[in-house]
Amino acid sequence: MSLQVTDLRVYYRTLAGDVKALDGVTLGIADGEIMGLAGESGCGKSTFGNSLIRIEGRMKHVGGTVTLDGVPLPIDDQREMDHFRFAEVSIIPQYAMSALNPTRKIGKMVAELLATRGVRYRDAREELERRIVLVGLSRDVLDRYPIELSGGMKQRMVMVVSTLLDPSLLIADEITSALDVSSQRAVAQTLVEFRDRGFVKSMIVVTHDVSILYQISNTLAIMYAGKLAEKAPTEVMMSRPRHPYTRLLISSLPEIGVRFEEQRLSGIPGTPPSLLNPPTGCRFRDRCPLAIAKCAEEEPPFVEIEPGHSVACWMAT
Amino acid sequence: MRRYFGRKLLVYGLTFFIAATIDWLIPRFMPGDPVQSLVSRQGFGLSAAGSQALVDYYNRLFGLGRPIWEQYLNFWVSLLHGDLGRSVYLTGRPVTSVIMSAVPYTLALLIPAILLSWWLGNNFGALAARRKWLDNVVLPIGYIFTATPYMWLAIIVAWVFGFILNIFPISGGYSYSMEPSLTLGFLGSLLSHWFMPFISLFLVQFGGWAIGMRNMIIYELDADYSRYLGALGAPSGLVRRYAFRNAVLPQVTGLALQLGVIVSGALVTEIVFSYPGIGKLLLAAIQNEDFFLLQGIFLFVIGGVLIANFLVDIAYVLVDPRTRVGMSGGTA
Amino acid sequence: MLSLDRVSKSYKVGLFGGTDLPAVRDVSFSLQPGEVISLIGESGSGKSTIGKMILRLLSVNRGTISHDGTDISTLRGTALRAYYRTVQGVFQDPFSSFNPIFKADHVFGLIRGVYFGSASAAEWERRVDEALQAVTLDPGQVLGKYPHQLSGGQLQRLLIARALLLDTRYLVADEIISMLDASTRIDVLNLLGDLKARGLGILFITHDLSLGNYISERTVILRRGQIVEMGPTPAVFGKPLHPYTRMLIASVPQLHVKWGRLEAGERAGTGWTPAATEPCRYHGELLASGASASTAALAASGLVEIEDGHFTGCVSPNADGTCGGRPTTAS
Amino acid sequence: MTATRPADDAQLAVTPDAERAGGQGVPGGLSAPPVRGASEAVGSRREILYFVLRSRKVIVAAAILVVMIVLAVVGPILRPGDPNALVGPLASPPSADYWFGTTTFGQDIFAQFVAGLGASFLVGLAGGGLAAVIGVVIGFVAGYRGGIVDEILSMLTNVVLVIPTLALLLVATAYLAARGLLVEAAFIGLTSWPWAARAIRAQTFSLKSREFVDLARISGVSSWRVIFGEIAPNMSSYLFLTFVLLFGGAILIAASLDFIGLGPTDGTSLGLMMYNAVAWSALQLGLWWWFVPPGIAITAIVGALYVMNVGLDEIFNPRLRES
Repeated sequence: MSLQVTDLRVYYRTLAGDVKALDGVTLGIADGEIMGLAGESGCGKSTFGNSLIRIEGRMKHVGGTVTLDGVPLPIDDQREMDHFRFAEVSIIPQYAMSALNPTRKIGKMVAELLATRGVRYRDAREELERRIVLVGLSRDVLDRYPIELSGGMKQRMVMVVSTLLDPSLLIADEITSALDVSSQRAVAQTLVEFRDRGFVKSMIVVTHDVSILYQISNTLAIMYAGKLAEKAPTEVMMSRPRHPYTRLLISSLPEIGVRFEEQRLSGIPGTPPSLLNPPTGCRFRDRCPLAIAKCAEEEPPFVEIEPGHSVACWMAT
Repeated sequence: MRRYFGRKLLVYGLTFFIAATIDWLIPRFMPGDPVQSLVSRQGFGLSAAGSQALVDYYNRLFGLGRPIWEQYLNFWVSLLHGDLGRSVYLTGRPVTSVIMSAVPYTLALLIPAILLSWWLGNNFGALAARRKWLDNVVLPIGYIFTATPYMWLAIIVAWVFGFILNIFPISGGYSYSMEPSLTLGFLGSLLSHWFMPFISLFLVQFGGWAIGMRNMIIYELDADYSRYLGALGAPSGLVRRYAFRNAVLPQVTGLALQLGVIVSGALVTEIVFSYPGIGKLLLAAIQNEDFFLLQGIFLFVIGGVLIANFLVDIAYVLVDPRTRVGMSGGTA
Repeated sequence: MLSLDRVSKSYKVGLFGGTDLPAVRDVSFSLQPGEVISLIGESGSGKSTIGKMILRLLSVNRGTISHDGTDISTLRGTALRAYYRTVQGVFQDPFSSFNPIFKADHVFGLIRGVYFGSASAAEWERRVDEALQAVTLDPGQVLGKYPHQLSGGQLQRLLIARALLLDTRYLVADEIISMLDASTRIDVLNLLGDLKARGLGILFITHDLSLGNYISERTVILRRGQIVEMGPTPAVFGKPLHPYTRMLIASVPQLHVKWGRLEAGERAGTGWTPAATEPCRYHGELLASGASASTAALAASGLVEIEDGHFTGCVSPNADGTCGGRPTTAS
Repeated sequence: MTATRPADDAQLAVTPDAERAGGQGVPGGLSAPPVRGASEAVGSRREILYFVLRSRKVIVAAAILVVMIVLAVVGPILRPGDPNALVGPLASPPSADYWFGTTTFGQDIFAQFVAGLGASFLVGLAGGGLAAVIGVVIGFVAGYRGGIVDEILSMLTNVVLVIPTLALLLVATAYLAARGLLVEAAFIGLTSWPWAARAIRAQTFSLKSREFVDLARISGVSSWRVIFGEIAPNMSSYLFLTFVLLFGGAILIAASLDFIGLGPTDGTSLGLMMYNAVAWSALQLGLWWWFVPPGIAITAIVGALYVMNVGLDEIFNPRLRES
C-alpha cells in the first residue's frame, strides 16, 4: 500500500458552525494506482485531495490518520509537513493556470523552488527540459514569464514542476474541468504517462467528470456528502455498480449515440444534505429509491463486498 | 512597451496643454474683472488718473488689448521660450529665474522625503504583515500620520524640536547671519534648517506607504501563486519574497498617483518653516498678488509633477516584467 | 424564423480600436420554432458571441440576423421590447445570472415592470405559478428566496420559467447546464426537450458534444468563428465529414469506449490544425457538379452541401478563411 | 453599443485596472475587488450589522465622528456671535472662561474652533459629495458604455488625475476677490473626483460582465435602469466607502488651501486658524493652544474616516476579515 487513509475527518470553520466536509474517509491506494475520485460539488472530494497536502485557511483536521509508504504524514503540522510536500506528496491544483508567480521567469522560479530542497537547478535542468518537451512545450518557456504562456501551457508547466521531484503521491485537482475536449484528452493522457514513466508512484485524480476517470483511472471512488459511497476497480464500477447513488449517477450521463427522442435519461431528484448538520443514518437516503427504515436509523458502514470493491449501503450488502 | 509609453506621453502632453490653457484662461474669464480687482486692491488711495495708469499697465502686461487668439498664441510662444513674465513683487525679475532659484530647495526636500518614506514604508509594512505586535503598533500610528494635514505636522515638529527642545532652527533655509558659500559651516546651517521640513514631510507619507504595503502583502499571500508555493512546501521566506515583489507594483502606481498630493504637501510645509523653496515663493505671490509669479509656479509645479510621473512610469517598466513583454500591465 | 445570414463579428482591441480580432466569420444558419439546434465549439470558437448577437447584447459587424424577415439590428424602443417578448436567453452561470442582493424572483419582477404593468396581482401570480409548474418548481420553495439559498439547478429552472412568462418562441440557451452537477443537469436538459415539444425553437450552445448529440435535431460545429460542419445531428455524429469534427468526437471521453493512444504531436493539446497539403475535396466535387445559385452562395462562405442538409467546410482553409482548394477565385 | 471585450472566453479579456484606488494619501485605499462570488454573497443586512457592531475600528471611528459633530453643532450655541470678534485678554492660555485660550488679538479660540469644525464638515460634505457625484457618473458611464466613450472619459480622468489638485485650486481661487465656503467646496469637488471615477469604472466594468446585467438587458430594461437598478446596488458599499474617502480628502485639501491664505474670506475655518497662528508667530511665541486644536480636529476627523473605511471594507469584503 502506497497510501493508507484511515477515518480522515476535516471540517471547515464557519460562522454558523463546522461544515463537516470530510467526515470519516478510509481508503488505500496501491503503488502505481491511479485512483479517480468523483462526486457532486460540495461532496468533499477536493477537501480530501487538499487535506493530504495542505490544511489551510478555515480547514481543520478533526481526526484520522494518513500513512504514505509506511510513514505517517503529519498533516496537521504545517512545518513538519513541509518535508513531505513536493518531494513525497505533490499537487496539481485546480488553479494551476494562475499558480506561477507572475513577476518571475519560470526557470528562475523553478530554480528557487528547487534550491529550497537543496537541489541545484543545474543538476535538474536536463530532466526538467526533457519533461517540458514531453508535455508539448518548448524548452524556452523557462526563459519566459507566465503571462507569455496560454492558460493550457501554464497548466502543463505546473504539471511538470509539481512532479519534478518524483513524488510518491500526486493529487490532480479538477485539472481538466476548464479545458476544451481536445486538450482535456491530452492532459488526462499525460497524467497516465507520468505514472507509466515513474514520475509519480500513485495518483489521485479529483474531478466531477466520471467519463474522464473511466478513461484513465485504475480504481474509482465515489463520494457523497463528505463520505465515500463506493470504491472499486474502474471496470467493475462501470459494469456492476452497487451503490444506488453510483448507479443513478452513471445512468444519468449522456453518451454520444444516446438521444433524447429515443432514450430519455433522468437525473437524481433532490439535493445533497447540508453538511453543517448532516442527518443521521445514510446521507443519501432522502434521494434514494431503495431506502428502507434502517437507512434513517443507522449509518451504513463502508465495507468490502468483494476484493477491492467497497460500498456503504445497507441494500448492497 | 512603445504603446505603453506612447499612451503615457499622450496623457501627459494633453495634461500640460490643458493645464497651460487653464492657466491662460483663468485671469481672463474669471467672474469680474481681474485687472479692476487688482487695481482696487493695490491702488488703494490712488487718484483716478493713477488707477487708470495701473489699469493700462496691467492690460499691457496681460496683452489684453489684442484679439483673443493672438493673446493665446503669444502665450504659447513665450511659454515655449521659457518666458513666464516678470515678477511684480520682486521688482521685475523674470519669473523663470525667480522660480529656478527656489527649485533646488524644494527638490532637496522632496526627493529624499519621497524616496526614503516610500522605501522604508514598504519595508516596514512588509514586516508588519508578518509580526502581530508590529502590526498593532504600525497600523494606528500610520493612520494618524496619514490623516494629519501636512502643515499641522510641520507646525508640531517645529514647535517640539524648534521651540520646546530648541534643537533645530524654526525658519529659513540657512542662518540669516550667513552668506551662501561652500564652507562647512554654511553646509551645516543648510542641513540643520533642512532637517525639520524634511522629517515632517517624511513622516506624513511614511504611514501611508507602510499601511498600503501591509494590506497588499496580505492580499498577495492569499494569491494562487503563494498558495501553490505553500502547497509545495516552500519556506515562508521565499513566499514572502515573491509576495513583496508583487505587492510593490501597485505601490509604484500609488506613488505616481500621490505625487501631486506630496508636492502640495511640500509647498505648505515650506510655508510653515519659511523654507526658501517654491512654497514660500507661492505664499509671497499670493500675499502680494503677484499673478505672473503665481501662474508661473503653477506651470512649473505641473511640469515637475508630469516629469516625475514619467520617471515613475519608467521605474514601473523596470520592476514589472509584464509591461516589457508587451502585454498590458501598467495602468493608464 | 430566426436566421443568420453571413454574420461576422470582430472585437476591437487597443487604444481607439487599434486591432480587429475576428470572433465570428460568415456564419449562416436558421432556427425554426420547434427545433433544437446545438451550436458546438471549443473556447474561442465564437459560439457565445453568436448567442449574444442574437440577443442583441452585441452588435453585428457584417451580415444580418433577422427575425421573421426583420433585421434585428434596426429594432429600437418598443420594437426591441417586442423582440425580447419572443426571443429570450438563459446563460451559463446560474449564480451570476441573479443579482446577489435581490431575491431570486427579482428576474420575474423585471419582466413584470416592462411587459405586464397592467396585469393584476392575481393574474400575475397565476402566470408565475403556471411558468414554475412548467419547469417543475414548487413556488413555495423558490419564491421569496435569495439566490444563494437555491441550488444551481433550481436557479436555471427559474430562468427558463422567466422566459416562459413571455411569449417566447426562440430561446438561446448558452451553456446552461455546464455548471450544474451531473445528477441534476440531465433533468434541465430534458426540460429543453419538453419546451421544444411546446413549439419553442432552441439554440443550445455547448462545448459538450454528448449533450448536443442528446438533445438536438441539428448540429452546427464551429471552429475559430467559422462553421466547419452542420447538418442533422445523427448525420454529423454518425458520419462526420470534416477532420475537425472527427477529432472532436474522438476526444470525447466515453463511458464504455476508451480513448486510443494519442500521437506524440497531439500531446501538445493545441487542438486540430488543418493539414496544409490536403486538397479540399469538397469544393472540387461541388465545382464538378455545377454549382447552383444557393450552393454557390454557401460556397462563398466556405461551406458545401454534401448530402441532404449536411454541409461541411473546406479541409484546408486559407488564412483568411476562404477555401484553400479553390486556386483562382479566392479574393 | 460596441464592446471592447470578447464575450466568448477570457483569453483576451481586457484586464481592468488592478490597482487600488487611492485618494489623498489614502492608506491602503479601497481594496481591489469586492465583486463577490456567489458562495460568499454575504447579502443579508443582518450579517453586515453583526460585523459592524463587532468591529472595534468602526465603533471607535464612529464615536470620534459623533463627538466632533456634536461639538460643531452645540459649540456655536455655547459661544454665539462672531468667532473672530476680539472678546478677551490677549494671548491667554486655556482657562475656565476661554477653554482653548485666546489669540494674540484676544479672539476666543474655542469659538473659532467649533465654527471651523462646522466649516470643515460642510466643505467635506459638499466637496466630497460633488466629487462623488461626478466620479460616480463618469465611472458608471465609462465602465458601462465602454468603447470610444470609455476612451474619452478615461483620458479626461487621467488628465485631471495627474494635475496636482492644489496647484490648480491655487490659481483658480487666487483671482476670486470674495471666497465662500461653498465656492471652495465646489472647486474641491470639481478637481478631486478622478480616482473615484477610475475605481468605479473598474468596478462597473467587472460587474457589467456578470450575467445578471445581460439578463436585465434582455428583459427590455433601459440602460439607466440597468446601471442604477442592477449595477449600482451591488456596489453600494463600495460607493459609500468612496464617499467616505472623498469626504476626508476634501477636508484635507480645504485645510491646505486655507493655510495658504486662499480660504474663505468670511468666517473662519480650521485651516485658517493654523494660517493665522503661523502668520502671527504663534510658534515663536509658544502659543500652542492656538495651533494644536485645529490640527487635532482635522487629524481626528480624517483619521476616523480612514479607519472607518478600513473597518467597513473588512466587513464588506470577507477576504480581509481577520480569521
